[in-house]
Amino acid sequence: MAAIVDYAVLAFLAVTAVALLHFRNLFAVVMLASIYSLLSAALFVRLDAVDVAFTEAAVGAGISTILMLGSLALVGSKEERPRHTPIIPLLVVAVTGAALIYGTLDMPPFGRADNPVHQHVAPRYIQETPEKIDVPNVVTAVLASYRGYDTMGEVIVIFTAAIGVVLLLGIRQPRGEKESRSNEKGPTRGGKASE
Amino acid sequence: MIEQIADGASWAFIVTGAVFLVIGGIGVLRMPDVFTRLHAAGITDTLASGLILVGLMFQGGWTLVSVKLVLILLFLLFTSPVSSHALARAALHGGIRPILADSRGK
Amino acid sequence: MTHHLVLRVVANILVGPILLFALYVQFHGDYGPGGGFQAGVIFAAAFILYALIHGLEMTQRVLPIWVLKLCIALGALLFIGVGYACLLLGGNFLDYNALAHDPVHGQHLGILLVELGVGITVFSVMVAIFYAFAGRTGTD
Amino acid sequence: MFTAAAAAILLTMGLAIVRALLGPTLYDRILAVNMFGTKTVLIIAVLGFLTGRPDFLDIALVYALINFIGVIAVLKFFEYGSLGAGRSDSRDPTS
Repeated sequence: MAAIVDYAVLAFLAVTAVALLHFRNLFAVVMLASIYSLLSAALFVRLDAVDVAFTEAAVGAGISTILMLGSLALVGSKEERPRHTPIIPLLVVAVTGAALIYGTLDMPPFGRADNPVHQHVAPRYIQETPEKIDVPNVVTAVLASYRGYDTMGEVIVIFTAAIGVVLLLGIRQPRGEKESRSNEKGPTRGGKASE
Repeated sequence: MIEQIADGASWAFIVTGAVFLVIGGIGVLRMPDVFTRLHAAGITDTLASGLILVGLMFQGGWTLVSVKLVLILLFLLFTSPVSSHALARAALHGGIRPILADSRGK
Repeated sequence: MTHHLVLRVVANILVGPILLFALYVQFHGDYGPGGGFQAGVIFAAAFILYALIHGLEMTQRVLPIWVLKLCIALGALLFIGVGYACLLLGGNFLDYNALAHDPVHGQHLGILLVELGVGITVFSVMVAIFYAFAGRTGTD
Repeated sequence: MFTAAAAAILLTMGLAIVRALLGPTLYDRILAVNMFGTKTVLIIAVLGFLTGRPDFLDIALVYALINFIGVIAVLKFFEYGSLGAGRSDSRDPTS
């Protein structure tokens, strides 16, 4: 039965992805993207990647939907028709995709215990964690301790993202713009940015 | 003995919930306008979800799992009617009028 | 959205539990799924819910911008500071064994502090980006 | 039993996706996404029991909370055209 759940969720994912490409109304795209991340989180739960599913739940379905809506309010929700024909990009994507699928043919069967992935550092982490770190959740031990440098890099990346956004857009205090509000009543819909 | 009762109860709850889920899903597809579809979606959000979660609670027993299930149920009971309500209000505010009995017969 | 009475009441009820749940995720990350990143996002989600209902202005009274800017740097500094603390206590950079007399305790302390740093940064960054986007909309 | 529940949830998810794709108005899509969110909460809860490890309900709990916030954000976007509008610039709802 669990396999049927996998197939069903994967089929839904495919349908949603095609629909995402199809729609020109960006608002519908945001809604479908929200569905997409809900589905992929369900898939991560099936793959036992609980922490990843957790992140996807919190970030993909919640915050990123909100932030995308925030940017839609700035740029409007109509997608322009592309000026170029999509033939060449389609060709590139198709060739790359075919190559990737061809690559998976040589991969060892999914989930077998003697796969190369499970031979490298994973056994050491799993065996050492209970005695050296004594944290029940091995993922936390790997992220925060064994791979502390990587996590530090991630924090710096997030930090840089915030600096970039604050520098580019700036955080404004709504109270500080009383005078600008007096000549412009209320919020404008769709938010056409004045050049 | 007590296990059989719990199993039976959770079967009953889950199957009833599943039936309501499917009914609601069909309703969302078949109903004529947003407001009636909201009605159908509301069934799946509260009644069916509640029944299934209660059915799972019988399987969980007196453990942390059941506590979390109760929390999920509570949150769902709080949030989904509210978002249905807000959605209906926003739809009405956005200029969509419900299809009424006299407007259908032309 | 303050004129939505039902919405406002329920959102006011929910903000507290969401914050509490974020703290649970933060400090329970050693035992179950979750950790600093997820907790930061959930914590930010509570503030975003508040901002959606009560407006940006009220939210910035609760969580002023200068606090936010401080927090963005504070989280990253806490992480790197733990690394330097390890260095000063005689270990390698981010080698938590040096933090306490018992290596296992040191690891616990290190993971706790580092996750806290991640949580603070992620939380403040998410809210800052939301402030930047939402504050710009409608007045330009 | 869990199989039956999972099948019903998946079927309902499929119907909700169809509604999200068809949905003539944007409100239909929001409705479908909202419904889809609660169904995801359910399927994660049921999947935990189906695989015999019901310890991961935290994720379902997060979903129940986050989904609500997402829907509120969408509705606010529609009603005000911005996410940061507050008390002072609310439009008259009765007009």
